[in-house]
Amino acid sequence: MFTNLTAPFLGTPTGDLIIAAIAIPFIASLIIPLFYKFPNLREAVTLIAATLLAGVTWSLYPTVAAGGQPELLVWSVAPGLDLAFKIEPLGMLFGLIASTLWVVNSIYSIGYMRGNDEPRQTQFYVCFAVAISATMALAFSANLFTMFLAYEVLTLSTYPLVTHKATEDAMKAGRVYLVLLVGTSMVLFLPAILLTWATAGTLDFTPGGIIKPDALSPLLMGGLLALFIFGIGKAAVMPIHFWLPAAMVAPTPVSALLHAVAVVKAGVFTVLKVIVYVFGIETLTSTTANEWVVYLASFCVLMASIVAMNQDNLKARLAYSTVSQLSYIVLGAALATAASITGGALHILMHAFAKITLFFCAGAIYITHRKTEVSQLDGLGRLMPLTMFAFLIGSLSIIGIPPLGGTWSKWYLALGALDANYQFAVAVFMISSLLNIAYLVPIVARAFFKPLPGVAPGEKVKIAEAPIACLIAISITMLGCFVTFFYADPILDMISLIDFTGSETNTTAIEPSGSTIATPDTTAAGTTGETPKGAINVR
Amino acid sequence: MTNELNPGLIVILGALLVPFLPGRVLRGAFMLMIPIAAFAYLRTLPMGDFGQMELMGLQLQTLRIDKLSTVFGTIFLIATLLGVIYALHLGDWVQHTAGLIYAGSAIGAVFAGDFVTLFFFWELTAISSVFLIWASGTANALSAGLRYLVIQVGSGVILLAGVLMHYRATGTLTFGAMSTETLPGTLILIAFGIKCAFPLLHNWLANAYPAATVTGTVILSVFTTKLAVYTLARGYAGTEILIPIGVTMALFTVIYALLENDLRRVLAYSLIGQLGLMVAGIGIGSDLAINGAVAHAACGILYFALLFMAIGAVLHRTGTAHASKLGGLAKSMPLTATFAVIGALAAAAVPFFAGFISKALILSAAMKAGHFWAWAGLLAAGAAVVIHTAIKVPYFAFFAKAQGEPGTEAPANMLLAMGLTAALCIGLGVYPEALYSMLPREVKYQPYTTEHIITQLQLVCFAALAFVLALRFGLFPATTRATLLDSDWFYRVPGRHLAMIANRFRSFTWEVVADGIVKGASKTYHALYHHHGPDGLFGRTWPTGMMAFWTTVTLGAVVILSYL
Amino acid sequence: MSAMTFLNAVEPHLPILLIIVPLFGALMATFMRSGTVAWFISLVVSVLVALIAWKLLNTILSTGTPIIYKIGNWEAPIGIVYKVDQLSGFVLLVIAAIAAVMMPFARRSIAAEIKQRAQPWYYAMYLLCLAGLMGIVITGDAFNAFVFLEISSLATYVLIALGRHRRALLAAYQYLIMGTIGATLYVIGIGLLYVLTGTLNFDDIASRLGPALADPERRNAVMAALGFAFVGVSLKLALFPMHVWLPNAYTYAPSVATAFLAGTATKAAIYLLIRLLFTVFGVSISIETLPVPQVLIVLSIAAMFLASFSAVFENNAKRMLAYSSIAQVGYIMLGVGLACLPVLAATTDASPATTPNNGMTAGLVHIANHAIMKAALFLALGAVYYRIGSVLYKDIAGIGRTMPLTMLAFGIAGLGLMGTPGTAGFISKWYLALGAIDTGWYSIVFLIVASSLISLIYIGRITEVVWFREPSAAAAQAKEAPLSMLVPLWILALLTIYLGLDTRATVDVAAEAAKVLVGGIR
Amino acid sequence: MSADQQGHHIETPPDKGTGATASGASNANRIVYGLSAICALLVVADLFVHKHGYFKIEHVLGFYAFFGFLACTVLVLAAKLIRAILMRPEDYYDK
Repeated sequence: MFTNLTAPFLGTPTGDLIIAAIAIPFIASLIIPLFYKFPNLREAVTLIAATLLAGVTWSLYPTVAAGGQPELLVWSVAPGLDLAFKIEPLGMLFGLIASTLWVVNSIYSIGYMRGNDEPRQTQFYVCFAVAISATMALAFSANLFTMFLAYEVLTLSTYPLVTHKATEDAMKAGRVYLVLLVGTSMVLFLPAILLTWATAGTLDFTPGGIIKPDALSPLLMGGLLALFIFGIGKAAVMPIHFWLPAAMVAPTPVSALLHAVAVVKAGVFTVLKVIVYVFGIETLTSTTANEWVVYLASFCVLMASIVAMNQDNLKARLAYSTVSQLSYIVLGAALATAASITGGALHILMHAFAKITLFFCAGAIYITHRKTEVSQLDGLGRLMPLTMFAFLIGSLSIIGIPPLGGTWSKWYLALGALDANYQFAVAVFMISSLLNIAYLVPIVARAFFKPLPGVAPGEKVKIAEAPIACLIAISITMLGCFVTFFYADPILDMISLIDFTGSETNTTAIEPSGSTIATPDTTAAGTTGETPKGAINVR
Repeated sequence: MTNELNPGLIVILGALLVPFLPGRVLRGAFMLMIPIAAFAYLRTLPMGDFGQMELMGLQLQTLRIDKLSTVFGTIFLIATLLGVIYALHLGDWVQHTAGLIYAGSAIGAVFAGDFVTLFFFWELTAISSVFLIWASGTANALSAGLRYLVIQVGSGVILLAGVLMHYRATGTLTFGAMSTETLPGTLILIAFGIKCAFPLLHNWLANAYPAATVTGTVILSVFTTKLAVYTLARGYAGTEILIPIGVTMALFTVIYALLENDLRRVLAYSLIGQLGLMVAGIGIGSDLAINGAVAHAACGILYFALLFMAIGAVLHRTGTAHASKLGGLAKSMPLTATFAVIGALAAAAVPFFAGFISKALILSAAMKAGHFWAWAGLLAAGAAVVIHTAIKVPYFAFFAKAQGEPGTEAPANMLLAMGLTAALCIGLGVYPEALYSMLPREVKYQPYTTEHIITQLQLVCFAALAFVLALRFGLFPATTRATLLDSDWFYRVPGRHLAMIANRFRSFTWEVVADGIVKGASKTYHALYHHHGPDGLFGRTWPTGMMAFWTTVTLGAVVILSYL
Repeated sequence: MSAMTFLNAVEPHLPILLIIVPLFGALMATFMRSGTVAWFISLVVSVLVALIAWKLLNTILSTGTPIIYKIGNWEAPIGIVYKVDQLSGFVLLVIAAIAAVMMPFARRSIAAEIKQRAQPWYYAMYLLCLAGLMGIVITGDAFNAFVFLEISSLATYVLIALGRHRRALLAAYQYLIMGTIGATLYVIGIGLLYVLTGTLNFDDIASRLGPALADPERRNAVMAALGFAFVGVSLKLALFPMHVWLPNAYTYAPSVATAFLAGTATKAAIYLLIRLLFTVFGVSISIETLPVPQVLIVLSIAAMFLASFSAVFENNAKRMLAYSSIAQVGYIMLGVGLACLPVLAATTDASPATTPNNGMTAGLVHIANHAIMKAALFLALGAVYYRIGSVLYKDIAGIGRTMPLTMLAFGIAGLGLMGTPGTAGFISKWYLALGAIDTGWYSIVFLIVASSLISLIYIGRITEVVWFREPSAAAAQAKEAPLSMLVPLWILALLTIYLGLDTRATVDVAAEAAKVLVGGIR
Repeated sequence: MSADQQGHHIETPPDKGTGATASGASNANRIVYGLSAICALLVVADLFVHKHGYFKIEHVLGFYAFFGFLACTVLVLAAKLIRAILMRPEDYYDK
């Protein structure tokens, strides 16, 4: 009966590492409940798992940086539905970010959850580990099916985290979260995958894309792209963004790692992968199916910032800021040039460090002083100088001020906009920077320079900072904002290994070091075999 | 590597240590050492391009030493030292650190050889300087600082956009002469223009400087605008459009400087006017003109710093800098008054004071290049400076009839800073070669000719006469506490209304849409519940007969359909 | 006689044993006094039946040819023939496996829900029903199928009537009426066929219908026959709008009976319909002459939505799942309907004749997947009922805290029902949607996913109730279900995941069956 | 706030301001006369200076003196006029 029962399990060293990356957090999630009576042991499990995971992902990095793309076909579920993993540069980057920040976030979580005396901490750590496992699987997925699977598991495993407080509000938010994320993925993303399968006959992420420019009518091509863009609800493109502010009822570590890094980045990462490896940037630019996404994403970038300005609740403001920043990446993907996608990928990294810092700060403020609204933060900088300083640094990175990482992503995104001949998108990035100032910087100004209520201006106040675990985490991510400015070159090198055209032999400009990437002239419809005109130097 | 470090970074790194130093004395000594060390280091650097490095695939040239950068770097370092001395009495490490980072980044920007490094320091000046404004702690300072920051960073992002386009078009990042023919060139000019307070882009200066702290304003007055002058001199020398821009700056600010009541604001407008002179000089573009612009920037730094210091001391002691509340302080603050007068004389370009030796270069250049109207305009503005800055500021602060409390003499460190600055103002006036030898272009110029001295004295004295007579006959506009409309009106009144209306419209549509969705959803819910709920058609238990009936209906339908 | 030779001797008779063993078991159970002994008989019989079904399917898959078993060695037109091909083998195994897996669960549940006296009676009826279902699937004779249909239905009426709730009787009565109507319609249909063709053997009818249809005078009779048989069987499988007997029947039957019926009874009827449409009437008649596909598709989609909405508003968990079953039957029938439509130009490179029909594959796969998931869900509720005696939302609120393992299994099966990737439900949905794409009906793709969104809502609602509400008084007192209940439950729950990740057991077999059934269409 | 509004009314009386250096009106007059004398001297000095000016107008006797005076007067008067247009209450933007 089961003639093909021998599993096509290609056990290679890197393959084992891939499995380990997904299995470590998952196994941790099984071990954590055993120690529910011993919080120290329980947290130790989380920390050990996080460290191990980071070690595993980092040990994969040299291979990918050297141009290798470890692959692993775990299982063939059905024809076209392979459970397979393949680490290409984008996935490696995302995996590194998520796994590394999990370590930091775990430290922070310990401080936060204990400092706040939260109930159901075991459940919290279990779900968190599962979510990370799903994130890793998503990062390393080799095809749309595996990605979709991981995407759904990620949604479901974070639902209990969103509803952690179990209040009526939390339940309501959880409903919005679940219905919007699962709903869009089922109603739009899944049909998109189906259509892709029906059109291309494969779901594998393939350099240069799998959908040929003439495979679909222009209308269908745009429609398919729309299914993906809106179906990937985690990317929070308006109007599918409501879940993100709603999800802010979750404890802050969840907001910090999941709703500023893992979950939302999984969304935009998926968008990037779809654009690069499913459509292929040539297909998109030659059919101009991406045009409307450029406008939509631009609108989201600005609109979400404006909405953010009107939020008094700190976490809500940060959430809308995230919506805006995610649209940067979507915009980078939609511009569909090598540089813009590089910028988008870099922004996944840069925004991760900056936003997680901001959320850490918001959480620190909450557990130490029970302040949740921006208008309550007067003079708080005197009580929490380190926290508010970190908040400033995170804000500046988001604005894109050197020497902070956010500069580079903006640089490459804007370069990409120029390459794609969308000058207005450059303006969008620039105006958005100013809007970022308008909603982030006043928080710092208020905290440092407004008088503390009930305290005379000159009077000495006792510093009341967050628990030390929180401070450590905050400091690490804050420093990360700097480090990613000065030492992001390896990341760039790795991203530049992406083969955008899918015809390696064609693009002779690719050097082993990946210092240049050539894409055929966007208007030349990319006839293969022809030396690309107007080769674009990304670097 | 060690000799490829940008001197600006030395200052910045030093600044970062400041908060961690205990005790005011140690901290003060360390802060004094910072600009001195940087200056000593700068002296050891040979001319040339250094600090090549590759960052994120971009070829950077982080250190460029040539005459133009050296003269600005030197004067910036001197001003840093003076600023540090002036602020020594402060216990607030935030201001010290911010001020030093600000100075360091301006110095770094001057020595930047490429656009990315320039952009790096350009933004850093914006971010660090805003703390000097916020440190006042008033509501006004917070909002003015925020507006300042937005505009400054706005300049940065426009610069970034221009640089990106430039990079894409030419493939190079080297910061050299630019053209305004192209979009990137224009964008970069606008970016520089914002920091240089071009007309209509200038109001951030007049708003923010008077809102800053006493010491902050002094530091602020030095760097941002002069950095912009430097970049213009490097990138846009000889760009004709700068001439009318410069003349406009010089002239329109006269009105505001005459009318303003807040003396720091008077000085701010006056500063813009003097910038106009430099901008026009750069626009003229001849060797003489460029030298003039650079020299005037150097002198302007000194005498405006001195004037801001003096008024700052007054503010420090009396709590106000409004002309209508001051007066008669010459008795209680004689030294400050003296220094203020020296600054005023330098500003008025009286012979043997700093302003004289630099302004002459620009006017001569305008004359030689045959720009008659520009020359006349600058000359008129120069005459007006005598009134609104050289006479009005010291007069209302120190010599007019006292309107408020008498102060006490400024703290020693302030006096020391003022004294040193005053000495430099006179020194340069007396011995211009010290400055001339540093100027970027090779031109011989002798300011001290009889003709020049006489004509300049005529101009100054008759301007003074005009002031005296105007005052005498009640024609001089009264100094009143008031708000003068300026270009910020556009975004502070109609702009804000527009934003509010847009926001109201947004929230209105939002509500309508959200309302629609909620209502629609609730309607759907109720309709569905009506039909599918436990008591609904599809949810309740049907009588057996009805079941049979529907079975029959289906059978009938299928059979009938079969025959169709 | 060694075991080996015994097996060899028995092997040719496996098809008839499939019927005889449960019938004999039922007879034995009837005479038992003790429920436990009757249960044990049922357990042995069920496992035996499942093993036989497994053996049969394996044989077919390895040989590739159907097994034909002639009862008493009489040839087809006269005697009754049992025929096991890929399709029937598949459905047999699904039904038998479900029946076997839930037996360990039954003992405690039945002991708690049914009076001591009636317990052997329950097991007898249970085995009788199993025999009937097996018979429906295995027989190759139209009238024999009717007989088995009636056997299983009668047993079912009793099973339902044994429910503890007083409304169980009414529900059984209604089902009795409706079931009889359905059986009557079916018998009228095959009666007409017999008149037209002179035979009751499926294959023979199929081969003789062609000439009958060509004759204009007899053409109408063929259509009427199809219409009657179609509606009759549709009623049994609860196709919308003939589903209304089902919610009450499922709600008030004993828990194990509900799980058993939900997993198997409708599936056997679905099998019979597929058999009629594709084997008996054949593709040319059912599809090209009659509007069967259109009717099926419209009614299926109506079921998917209208029943799902009712499930959303239900406050009785069993009833909610009953409505969900109607919707899920809609899925299966939609797949069958799509299989009837012509497939557009091949979208993949493989030649159409060798690619199985996706719609039919989806329908068949979902027969298995839905049986497993729904059985798991009902079993979980059975465990809850065993502990707290109610499955109303207000009573099971917060029960996740006291019965976490039970409710976790419930949650997993629920995810399967939603079609979450990684679960069996996703595989069904995937092939169903592919089937829709194949026919060019893109709009159906969206209807499919939209309806699974509704299932997200009703599953989400009950999840919220059991996990996040404050426990009700009863739920707070509850204890985790006993191991005998947890094991079958978790076997099914894990199967839900396993079959979502390894589809060789379902999709490959279903695709084979689909190829045999629909191969001629393309 | 009230202090500010009071400040709003404090104006420097322009007519009395001339001699406001505590020395009274005579002192002011002395300044006027002294300044006038210096000015006159400077114009006379103009006669003895050889001019190299590039523009013809520069060679007019006392051009710089005249120009300085005129420019200042015009600008002061212009300012006085424009004052009426630009002047707003101090709390104008805070409303």
